[in-house]
Amino acid sequence: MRYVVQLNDRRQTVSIEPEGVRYEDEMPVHAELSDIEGSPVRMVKLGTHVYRVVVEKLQGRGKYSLWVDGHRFETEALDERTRSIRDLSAATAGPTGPAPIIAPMPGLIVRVNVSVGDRVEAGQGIVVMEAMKMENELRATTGGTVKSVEVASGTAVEKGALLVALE
Amino acid sequence: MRYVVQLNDRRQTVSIEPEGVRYEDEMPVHAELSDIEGSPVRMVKLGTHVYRVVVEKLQGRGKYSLWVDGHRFETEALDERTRSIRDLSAATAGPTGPAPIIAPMPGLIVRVNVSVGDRVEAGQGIVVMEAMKMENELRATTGGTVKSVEVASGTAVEKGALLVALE
Amino acid sequence: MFKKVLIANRGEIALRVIRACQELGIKTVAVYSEADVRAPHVREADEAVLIGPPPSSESYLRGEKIIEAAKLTHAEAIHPGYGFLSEREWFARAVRDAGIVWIGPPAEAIAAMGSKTAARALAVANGVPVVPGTTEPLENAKEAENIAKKFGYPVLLKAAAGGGGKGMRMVSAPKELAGALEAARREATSAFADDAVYLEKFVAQPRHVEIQVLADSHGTVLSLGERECSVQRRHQKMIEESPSVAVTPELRRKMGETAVRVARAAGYANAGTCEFLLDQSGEFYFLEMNTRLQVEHPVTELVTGIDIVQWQLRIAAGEKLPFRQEEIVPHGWAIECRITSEDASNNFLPSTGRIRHLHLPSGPGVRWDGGVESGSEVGLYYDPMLAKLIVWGADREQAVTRMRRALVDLIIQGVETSRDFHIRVMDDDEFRRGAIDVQWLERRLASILERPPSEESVRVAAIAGALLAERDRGARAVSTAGVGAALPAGGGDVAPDPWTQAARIDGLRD
Amino acid sequence: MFKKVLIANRGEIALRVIRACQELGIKTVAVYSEADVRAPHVREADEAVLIGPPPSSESYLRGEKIIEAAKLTHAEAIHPGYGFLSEREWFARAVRDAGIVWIGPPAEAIAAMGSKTAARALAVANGVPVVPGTTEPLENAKEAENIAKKFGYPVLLKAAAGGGGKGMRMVSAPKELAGALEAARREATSAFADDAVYLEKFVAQPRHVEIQVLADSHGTVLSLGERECSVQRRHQKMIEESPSVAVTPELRRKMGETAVRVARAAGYANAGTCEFLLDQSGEFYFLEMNTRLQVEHPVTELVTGIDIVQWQLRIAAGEKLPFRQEEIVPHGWAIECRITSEDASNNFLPSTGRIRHLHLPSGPGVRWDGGVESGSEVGLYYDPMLAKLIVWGADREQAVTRMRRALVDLIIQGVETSRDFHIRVMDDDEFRRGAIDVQWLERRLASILERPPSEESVRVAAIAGALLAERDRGARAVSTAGVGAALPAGGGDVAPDPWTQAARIDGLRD
Repeated sequence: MRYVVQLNDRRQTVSIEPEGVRYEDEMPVHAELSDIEGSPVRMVKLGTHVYRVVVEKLQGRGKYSLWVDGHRFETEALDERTRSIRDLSAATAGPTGPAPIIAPMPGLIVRVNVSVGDRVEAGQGIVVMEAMKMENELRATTGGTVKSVEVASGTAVEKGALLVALE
Repeated sequence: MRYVVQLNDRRQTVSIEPEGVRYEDEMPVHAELSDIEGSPVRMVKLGTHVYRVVVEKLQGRGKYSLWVDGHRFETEALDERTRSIRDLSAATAGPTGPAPIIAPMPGLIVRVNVSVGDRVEAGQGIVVMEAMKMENELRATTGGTVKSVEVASGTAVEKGALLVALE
Repeated sequence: MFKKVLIANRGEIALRVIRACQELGIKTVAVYSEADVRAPHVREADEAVLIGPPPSSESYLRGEKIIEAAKLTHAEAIHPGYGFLSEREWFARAVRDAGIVWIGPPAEAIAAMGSKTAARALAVANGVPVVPGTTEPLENAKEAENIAKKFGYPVLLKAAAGGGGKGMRMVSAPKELAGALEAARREATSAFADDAVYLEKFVAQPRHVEIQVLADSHGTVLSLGERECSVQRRHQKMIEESPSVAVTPELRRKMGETAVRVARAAGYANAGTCEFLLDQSGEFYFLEMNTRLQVEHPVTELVTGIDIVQWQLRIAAGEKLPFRQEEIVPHGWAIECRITSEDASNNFLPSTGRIRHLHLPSGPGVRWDGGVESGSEVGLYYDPMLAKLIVWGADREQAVTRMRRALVDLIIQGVETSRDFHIRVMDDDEFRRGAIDVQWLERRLASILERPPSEESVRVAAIAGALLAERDRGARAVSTAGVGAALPAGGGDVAPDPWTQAARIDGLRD
Repeated sequence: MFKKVLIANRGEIALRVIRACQELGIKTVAVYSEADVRAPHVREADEAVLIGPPPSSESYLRGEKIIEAAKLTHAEAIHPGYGFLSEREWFARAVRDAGIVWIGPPAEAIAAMGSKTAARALAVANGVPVVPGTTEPLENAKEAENIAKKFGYPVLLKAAAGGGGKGMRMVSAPKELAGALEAARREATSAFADDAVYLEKFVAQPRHVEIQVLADSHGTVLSLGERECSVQRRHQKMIEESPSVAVTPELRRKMGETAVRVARAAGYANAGTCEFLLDQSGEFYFLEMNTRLQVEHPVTELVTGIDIVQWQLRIAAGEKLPFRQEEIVPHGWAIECRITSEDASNNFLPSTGRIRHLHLPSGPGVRWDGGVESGSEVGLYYDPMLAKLIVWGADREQAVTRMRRALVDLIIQGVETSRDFHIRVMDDDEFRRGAIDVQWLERRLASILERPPSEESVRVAAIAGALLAERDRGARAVSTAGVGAALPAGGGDVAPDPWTQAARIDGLRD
């Protein structure tokens, strides 16, 4: 089976073949994957080489958070066919528009720096919220125009709440 | 509910009453028992006093291994009525005879020190077995007469195997 | 020595104090909020008293409830830890008035040093160099602007009662001053119930170097040497070490003597810390004295061999310090990383949740002072510091490589943590050279966070992802026979194919 | 320094060496048997090679397979750990002949010291005091009886290649001699593939005190001070410490010089240990030299600050020891408890199974050198030592109370362990006074094991049992409202009844 593996912003191919596991166009290598009961640690053995990989299964087929040598990889491993179908549907779905500002944790809104209709840049501070006794500035990840402001200073919000929508 | 709790070779009574938990004839005390997810540690709180108890559930109703301050208690907590029934049936069952010598671990028999018909004393070394590269002497826990010898030098045995029966 | 001590704190520092008491044969009383019913510090104590709802203003900051709990349990002394009520003069006084021993400096010394403005004035009066700044809290933005103009920008706003960067703001231009003052006041009020803020000249690229002081009630005041705490983000210390690469034995002696002079002037007893800025030319300026145990006290313990918390208890019980100043020399090197529930890759936003898995690092030279365990709930009510990972090495290089090894060993799942960030810092060339100052992390943060993984790590992650996906498809029995020399040649024993074996074991377990 | 090192061992010592390599930037190669496919030492290495079936005679003792694995992976050096092949002259020689560096003494020094009889002869020739005994292996029982008659009973039979009490027998009377010789031979053959046994006079109530030696290949030989290893059962060390209560600075100097003299006479390099008996009058007798790393090396590391394993690697790579003898003085006190899968309450029978839960002790002064983790399978193929728990304290009392605290913190479920036994030893008055000798534990064992729990512990266990049974009956909602002052008076906030709350949380989880 040939997999296309999305790792953060990179994409690599891995083929699991009778002769071993082939990464990109390398030679196939003998591979083992083994678990420790009750632990998120997996041992990946490639030839004689051993790697300690910490695994967290995420929602969704082939999705994992993986840690290798202290680096975190948000990973989606799909077989080639499924990957192609996904890519096609993503391409035809068109752009999804600028990302809204979402509460990353429960907390209290201290200040909203924008009003409806304001033009914002990626990286600009939009909302200040307090959690764990510290003020945290939430920034826009994409540019856009403020479509709606859902909270005001003093609003208590849950994790995941929509704070400011952009368009 | 009133419990008779067998702890190693002791027996204590504990009543769980609306006013609290009563140990023997003490005054009732406010009690809490709480868990940590995924851990065998339980917190027992009696009044303001806090105790860390490590719990292992054993086969059988009310049976636990408990560790308090590094002491292990083989515990059987039964309500008074069940305890009485058990005690009665144990009393009428009569003596069960001397305990046989059982392999406490898998290993290799090095030597058997007795033959059928020999008289043995409690504490006497009966069988020597090798495990983890060490010779371990298995002793009789009660006196008796050797009824059968099931193994010989060189026999490989599993954990729990009958080695020597006494009568 | 005391028979029973109440610990007016939670988390790792409550456990740290409980362990010190256990080792001295002292019974302990924990206090806890409703959010901490199952917290480790409650379970590890001998007694525990519920003091209120989760918000600290209704529990850990309720001094009168804590004193009641001490009376109820007949505790003879109270250890405040750090944060919460540890530097509140009124609480130290109330404890004393209740006939309970305060494990900390006298209320008078807290009063003298607890406010930064008062501490500065006392330092100046005793010939200790300070950074130019106001000695009185600011009245309003107008006054602040006048003073800032005199010192020249940038200037720093600081909460008088502050600590840990809360209520602190750097201001580069006059137009930012009013807003920053307001924000600092708000944070100061929320964190310390005290909105006094003062202003000082901003020293360029200084190191934050502090001196640990230990004083008994018989007139002995000792310096336990310095800690370098320059690795800070938004004025929050992230990584501390002892000794400092920038401190020579001669400078250590001078700074130590200065700190001892400050402590003596304040009538100090017990453990305390004098914070200094050390500039690039080796000049140092007294900032403030923290009249309590510091978060980062373990690095000093590891290089001096002196258990500061046990000595806090002994000093409060009236014992004399048996050490001579000249005996106290740093031995080896210690580094501490604060493991917080913050997502470094996402602007260090706090993360909450249940810790599903915790694997502690171990082995030579590794110390874990933790406040959580598998199953712990990390909420929003309290500080996001989960634990401190501290290592000792014979020299700084050994300590750094050991810290990296221990960080890789550490696994925390269920909340985002600062672990990966700390690994990247240990890999950073400038950090490894010790070329740090208090602005270093802010300057370097982006390049640290963006440091790409090695191609080998990418390859392993890709293959691991594919193998996991393959297994999750149920293709458990696929055998990928070895190609190349995966097994040693020679020797007639053919082992079962390891992949098959692993798959079989998995099958049995599911 | 080496780029890659192969570790010819398993368990905690393999992990210990891997960690040292990681901290020095050296890549590691593990070898493993089929029983260790998922063992931590395999996973933590950079490479791993399967060398055979579970029995050590078919895997960890197969020197030629290990050398092949080193060649396959291009490892430049082999660290043998302790046990297994660590003191096999032929293996050290075969490694060298294969062009691979041996991280240990030269094969010639192993030959000179590896056999106890040869070591004794060399010691005698160099004026080092020894216990009267044979210098050649015993031919037969008859010869043994003649020699024993000359020395007087009791006498001791010892495997020439031995260590750790394997192949050792104390004999009190002539009639036991033949059987004991046979048993010692059998154990020696099984453990070391060498049936040579010798005989010596038995010294009454001596302490086992050993000197750690470190020698480089440039002529520097240093003593790192003593370890007291008197707490033994059946000649197996259970608890070790450094320094020893019985060793004065003057005696330390004398024993250290003696050990250095022995090492020099043997042309020694790398880490080694000279074992001595120290009698009640302060006389010491050289027993043997262990030409390898010892299990108990961490206690020396903690009091000297010298990382012995890192120095083994550095010495093998040709580095010079930078220390001067007079600088090496013990700082504080360190104790080690060997945590084994043995059931102390049942004659220390080995216990096997899967470790279902492992909670590591942590906090100040605690070091865990482990070889297992939650999920590990403990089998019968190898030594029952699971891990070593080591603590450091400023003095012996602090170390003992800290060890007790750490032992109580430690939880291992799934196999029986020696943990509870160690707690009882820490509670023992004689141990606390340091009134120990090599027979101490055998004399004291029964009273240690039979020490009853406190009435408070019995009460808590009884109540815990009843509460657990009540909960298991499904009576989850029973509220046992507080009687007496379970909650602090004062304060208007009424918390939910904690029992109800705990029960509710339980209910949600099930």
